[in-house]
Amino acid sequence: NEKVIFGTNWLAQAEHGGYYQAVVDGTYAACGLDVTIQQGGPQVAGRPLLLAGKIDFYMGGNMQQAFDAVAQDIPLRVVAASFQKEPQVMMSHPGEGLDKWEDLKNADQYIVGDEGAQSFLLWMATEYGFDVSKRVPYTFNAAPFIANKKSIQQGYVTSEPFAVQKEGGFMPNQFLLADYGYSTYSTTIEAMQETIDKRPEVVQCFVDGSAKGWYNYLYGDNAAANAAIKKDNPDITDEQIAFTIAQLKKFGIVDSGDTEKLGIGAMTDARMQDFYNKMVKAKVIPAGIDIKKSYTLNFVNKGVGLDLKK
Amino acid sequence: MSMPEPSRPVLDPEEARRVRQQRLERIGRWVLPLAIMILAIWLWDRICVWNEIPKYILPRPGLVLQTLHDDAGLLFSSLLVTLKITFLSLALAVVGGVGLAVLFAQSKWVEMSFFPFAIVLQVTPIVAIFPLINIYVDNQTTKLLLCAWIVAFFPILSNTTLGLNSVDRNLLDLFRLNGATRWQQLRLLRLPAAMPYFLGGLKIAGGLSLIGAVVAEFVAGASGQSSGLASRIIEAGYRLNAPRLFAALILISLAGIVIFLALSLVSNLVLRRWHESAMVQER
Amino acid sequence: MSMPEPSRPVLDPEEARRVRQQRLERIGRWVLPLAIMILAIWLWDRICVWNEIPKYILPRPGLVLQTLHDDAGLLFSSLLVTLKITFLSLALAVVGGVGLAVLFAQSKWVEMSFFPFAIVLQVTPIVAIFPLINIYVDNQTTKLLLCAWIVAFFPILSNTTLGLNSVDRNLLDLFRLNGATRWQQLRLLRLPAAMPYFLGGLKIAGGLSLIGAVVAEFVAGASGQSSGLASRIIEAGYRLNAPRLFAALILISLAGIVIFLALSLVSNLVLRRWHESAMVQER
Amino acid sequence: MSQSEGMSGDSGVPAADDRAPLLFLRNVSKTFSTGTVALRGVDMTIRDGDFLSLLGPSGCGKSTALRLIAGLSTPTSGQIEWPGASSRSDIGFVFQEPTLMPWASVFDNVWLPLRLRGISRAQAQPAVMEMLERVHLAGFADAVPRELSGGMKMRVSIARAMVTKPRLLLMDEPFAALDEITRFQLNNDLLDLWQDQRFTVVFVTHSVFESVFLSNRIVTMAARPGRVADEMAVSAPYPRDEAFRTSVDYAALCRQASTALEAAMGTNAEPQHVHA
Amino acid sequence: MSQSEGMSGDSGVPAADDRAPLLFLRNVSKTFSTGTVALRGVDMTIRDGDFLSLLGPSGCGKSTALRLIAGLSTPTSGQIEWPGASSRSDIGFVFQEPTLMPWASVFDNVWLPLRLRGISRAQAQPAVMEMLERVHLAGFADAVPRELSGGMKMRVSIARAMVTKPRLLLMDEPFAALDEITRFQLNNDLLDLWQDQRFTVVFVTHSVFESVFLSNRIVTMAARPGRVADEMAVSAPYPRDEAFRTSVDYAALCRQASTALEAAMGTNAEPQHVHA
Ligand SMILES: Nc1ncnc2c1ncn2[C@@H]1O[C@H](COP(=O)(O)OP(=O)(O)OP(=O)(O)O)[C@@H](O)[C@H]1O
Ligand SMILES: Nc1ncnc2c1ncn2[C@@H]1O[C@H](COP(=O)(O)OP(=O)(O)OP(=O)(O)O)[C@@H](O)[C@H]1O
Ligand SMILES: [Mg+2]
Ligand SMILES: [Mg+2]
Repeated sequence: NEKVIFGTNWLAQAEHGGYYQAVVDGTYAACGLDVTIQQGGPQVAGRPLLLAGKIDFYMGGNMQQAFDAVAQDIPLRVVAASFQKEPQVMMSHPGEGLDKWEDLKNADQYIVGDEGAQSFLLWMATEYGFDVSKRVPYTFNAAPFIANKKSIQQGYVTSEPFAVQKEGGFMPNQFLLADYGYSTYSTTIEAMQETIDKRPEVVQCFVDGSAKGWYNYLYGDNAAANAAIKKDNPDITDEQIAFTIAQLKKFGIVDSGDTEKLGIGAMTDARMQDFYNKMVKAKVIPAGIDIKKSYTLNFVNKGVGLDLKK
Repeated sequence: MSMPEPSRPVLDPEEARRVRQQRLERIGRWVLPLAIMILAIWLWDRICVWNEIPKYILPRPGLVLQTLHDDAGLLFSSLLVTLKITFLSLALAVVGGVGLAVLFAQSKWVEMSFFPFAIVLQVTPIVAIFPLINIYVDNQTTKLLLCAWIVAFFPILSNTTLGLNSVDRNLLDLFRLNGATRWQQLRLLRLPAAMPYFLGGLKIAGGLSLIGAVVAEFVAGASGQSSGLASRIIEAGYRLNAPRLFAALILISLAGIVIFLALSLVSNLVLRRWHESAMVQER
Repeated sequence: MSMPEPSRPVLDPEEARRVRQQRLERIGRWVLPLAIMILAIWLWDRICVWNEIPKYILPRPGLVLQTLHDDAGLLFSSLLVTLKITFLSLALAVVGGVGLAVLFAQSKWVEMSFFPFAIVLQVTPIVAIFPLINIYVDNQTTKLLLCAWIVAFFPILSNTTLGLNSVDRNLLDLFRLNGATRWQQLRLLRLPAAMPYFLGGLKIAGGLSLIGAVVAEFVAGASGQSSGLASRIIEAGYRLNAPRLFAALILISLAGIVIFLALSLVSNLVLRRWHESAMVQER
Repeated sequence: MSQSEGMSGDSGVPAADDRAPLLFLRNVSKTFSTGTVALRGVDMTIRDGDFLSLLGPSGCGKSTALRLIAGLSTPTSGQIEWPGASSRSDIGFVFQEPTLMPWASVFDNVWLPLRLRGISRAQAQPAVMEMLERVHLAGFADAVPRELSGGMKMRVSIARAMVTKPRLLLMDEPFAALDEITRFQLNNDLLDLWQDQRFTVVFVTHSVFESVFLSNRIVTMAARPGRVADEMAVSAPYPRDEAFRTSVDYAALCRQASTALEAAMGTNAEPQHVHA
Repeated sequence: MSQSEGMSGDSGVPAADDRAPLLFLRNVSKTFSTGTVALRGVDMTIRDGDFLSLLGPSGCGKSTALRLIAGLSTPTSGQIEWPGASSRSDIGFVFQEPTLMPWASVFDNVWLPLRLRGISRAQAQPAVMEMLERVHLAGFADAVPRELSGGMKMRVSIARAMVTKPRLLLMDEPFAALDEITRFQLNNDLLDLWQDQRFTVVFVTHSVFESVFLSNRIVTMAARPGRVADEMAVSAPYPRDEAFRTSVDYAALCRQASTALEAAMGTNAEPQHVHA
């Protein structure tokens, strides 16, 4: 079996469940891949490893960086989108006058990480009038948010609300950016053009395997995958995993919209163009990029794994 | 004018004061730092209570201690991982720092030519160049060591260079007069003379290599079971498990203090017989 | 036995050699470092070419230079922001480091009691305690300064403490004999004697406060226009704009080298007249 | 105690036993932690206005004794008593090594004791410059120590010790590094000053001639363990001048002191120290 | 040049002008960057086997002259020539200050010059211990410098300079910190050794007596600018002993040297230096 390394952009967690599932239940192996998952972390920059050919696939955050890569002349392509919706939410304290999306911009502080400040915050500023100078960095610790009732904070719908509820004792308001027009795909699978050209079968196997993995993880027996996740990241709890899976399903992060017909991983030119236009308007990304170079639809939209959904 | 009675041992007041002071000092030397430490912890506790600081922001010391006890297995095995990197990188920093300093001491040319590179290493943020390291270095431990080393070696280099140049000029003349080779001059004169400076640099580097090990792990990430305290801190922060986060921080602090004390002890033992900074003044 | 001819000025071979060497040295002092630097840059370029390293991983120096030129406005205004924090935090580190060292020099008790806190500050990862700082400090500049200060103050503290304790014992006796107050002893004896050590610590802290300013910005972030080089690096990294990232890194390195040279100059000026490390040996 | 108390005769110097004792050394011993017994059972009385010379072989504890007297060191056993209790704080000390502040100019080094007593640079200027003149270094006021010769450094140290006009002057081989002519000059200067101002001097020297010329009492010490071997009074009247230096009395006294010193060195016990 | 060359008479010392010159100082001047003229126009010839004393007031450039001869310093103008070219590397130097390595034991300090010539501790042991015996410090072989008295440190420095039995021995006031009896002993020791082994000595001293007792030539220097004021031969035959010390000849020679020194100091130019 061909050895393949997939780099994630965070410590192992249920958001990576599909891939772990495909590793532990032999889905990748079935089409000839021996996949190793190399977990990332908050300060770990994994993408350069992909660029240097040290890993074969990388878990991208959203489409924006794929567009950036085209702008920088980097032969990097998104081959599948595991998440149909960006799971990014903005959270606020209930009952503090920040209960509506339109009010969020009035918060004292926006606690947003470096990547967010380079992407969706800029979009929120253009589209909804947020004030970027109120941003303070998010160091992946929600204490400052809990402490400051007038602040809002970014978070993954699958995890931060859980931590806030557990330690802060309240369930924060959650505003899924995707619901307000942040139309990017998320948790993509990125590969170098060279891999696509020279080893298309490997890419196809990985994309298909991942899709099947996600179906199995969400709708089948995911105990072994969770065990693998916990092995890589001993700090994670069952409670947290359960919460994540519930949220993924509740918000239709992985499986909603186009995937009903095209299968998990689906992407369409229309969505891509829509997101790009929004980003150009927000001046996040310059106009004139040939975004077709940033992704390929060759490996997705084939309905793989639809049969696994019970 | 009254003559002092010669029969009873007369302690003049100054002398008596000094003896008292000495006795006090011997006790105070250990009791006072402990007392202050306890006071600080008590203050921490009071601040938490007075300001009603919730435990997910700043847990009370009792809770942290409790966590330290409950999570001992996890935390101490992580501490060991971190300490391993710390000591290895400190050793490398000593070798690298002293080695470079010796090289630089050979000639002003060499120093002027290569010191800039040392400064570049010192001021380059690891976070920024880690991707490069990550690409070209395969072994995880090597990556961590490299990062921690970059953080720790400069004080040793800088202080040792200073020390090697702070040699008594008359002694240098003496060596020259006796036709000492460069190597003899270095080994018998410059290195011993640089000792106090080197050991000063070592004390700085001790803490830096610890923080270097932690930062390296922050940046490089670590996988699976063998992860050090940095991973514990990140994860605990992410999960808002403040007590564990602070327990980990306290372990790091304690490790730092112990390393510093150990290096101070070494320094004292080495210099006790001749250097002012470590000599016990006989009076 | 032949007598030397007294008429023509006889330069014995050793003397001639020395004169030649001196002349060479004066030229080499500036030419050689530059040559080595150019060589290093050339090597960098060759390595990129030989190994066919794509520009988005390690751009060739020419491209970086080009970017430095093209993005000059953006980068230099960021450099200014970073330098502002650097110098402020270096100033604070001097005040804090020397202040604490002076405090510690007052008595072994004080030193033993409070040094542990200094070590705790040194070894605590800023990333981990930033949330706390973030909650209790409002002003952005204050946050940055605090972070950079924590990184930079320790070498000054440690070296100055060492220096304050490295005073000639006979001079101390002289002061005692003349009934010097603590303050006089400090100002007229201990502080001047500690100068070489302090200046050594300062040279280490110079680089550290620069890296501290960068790290602080990494952690504390920056908003809007007033962002420093760290933000540029993060942004360039995120945007996969490697040439700009390296241009920023090179600016940081250059700043580090300039700071070091400036502090070395200060050190030499202060010590030139009396300390071995800076004295020009008259021969 | 007033300075005129106990004056006798026209020699200008009070008789030894009339004058008030300034300090007693009572059975003083000093053992260093290395095991070297620097002093054992030293008894000595120093009277107000004494010019007492300590004579003895190298390593016999002269410097140690001076440090004990100054309070810079404490005896391992025995006591040092100051019945008057007044002068303890008013001591000038010329260390055996120059002990100058390397970063300070000659002027600043000499100014130091005055500065520590709160006297400003301007106020100190006349006194400092006068002392520098005396030691022939007025032209080097702005030099730093490393620009001076060995003898010049020592002269700075002498000037520094005397600039405060202390009640008790402890001098550890102050003139050893000086040529004979400068030495004679400074000897005379010191004697003049002493006769004028009636301070007390404890003077360590290796020169029998110097000790006889200067002092009213000579204590000879023996080495290992350091102890007092002999004490002699130099009864010659003050002022002493070049005539005294060439007198028969002087020669006889020198011979007597030399003999005492030789005797002290003859009784040299076995070297005594504990180094493995 | 062979050592037997030019021997004359039974004094054991070759006549001054017969012996081969070891080095010439030709119109040597030394000005420091501070502006101090330490030496101006010094001409001097040192012959193989000379025992030459430099006598002169403090600060007249004696130490500077020794450093120039040793090659530790270079003249601002003028030349130092070694016609034989052989001995330049074989110099023993007793600095004015002890200049010991503070971290090394007395033994290691004395061993140093041998060690630098590749001689192991065991091989060096007899020579080192013999030198330590000579300076009466055999019992302190394991002490470190700060545990020694001033005179003891200087004796270690003397032992170190002589342990290699150098061809040229430069001594800068080696015995100034020693009591007279030890000093006499070491004077005799040094003379014996010199007569035995025929090395060359340039000896800086402040003691007219010492210079007359030891040397075959005395060069008197004057200060500011430092220059040669007078040169006298001490024609008394070697070996010299206690009898010589009490002879009429000796007294006359001492008087002659004293006069020369006084004359040198009388011609003292104005202090000369440039400090703002
Ligand atoms: N490094 C220096 N820089 C400036 N001036 C110096 C330096 N060394 C010596 N001098 C000056 O040179 C002159 C001669 O100094 P030198 O040490 O040779 O005197 P010396 O004859 O040995 O005196 P002494 O008997 O006091 O040791 C002095 O005036 C001194 O101030
Ligand atoms: N700090 C010390 N530690 C150990 N031993 C010491 C110390 N200081 C002095 N000694 C020893 O004490 C003895 C007396 O020393 P001291 O300096 O008093 O002699 P001294 O009479 O002044 O000699 P000199 O004429 O050579 O200066 C010496 O044997 C010396 O080795
Ligand atoms: Mg002494
Ligand atoms: Mg001299």
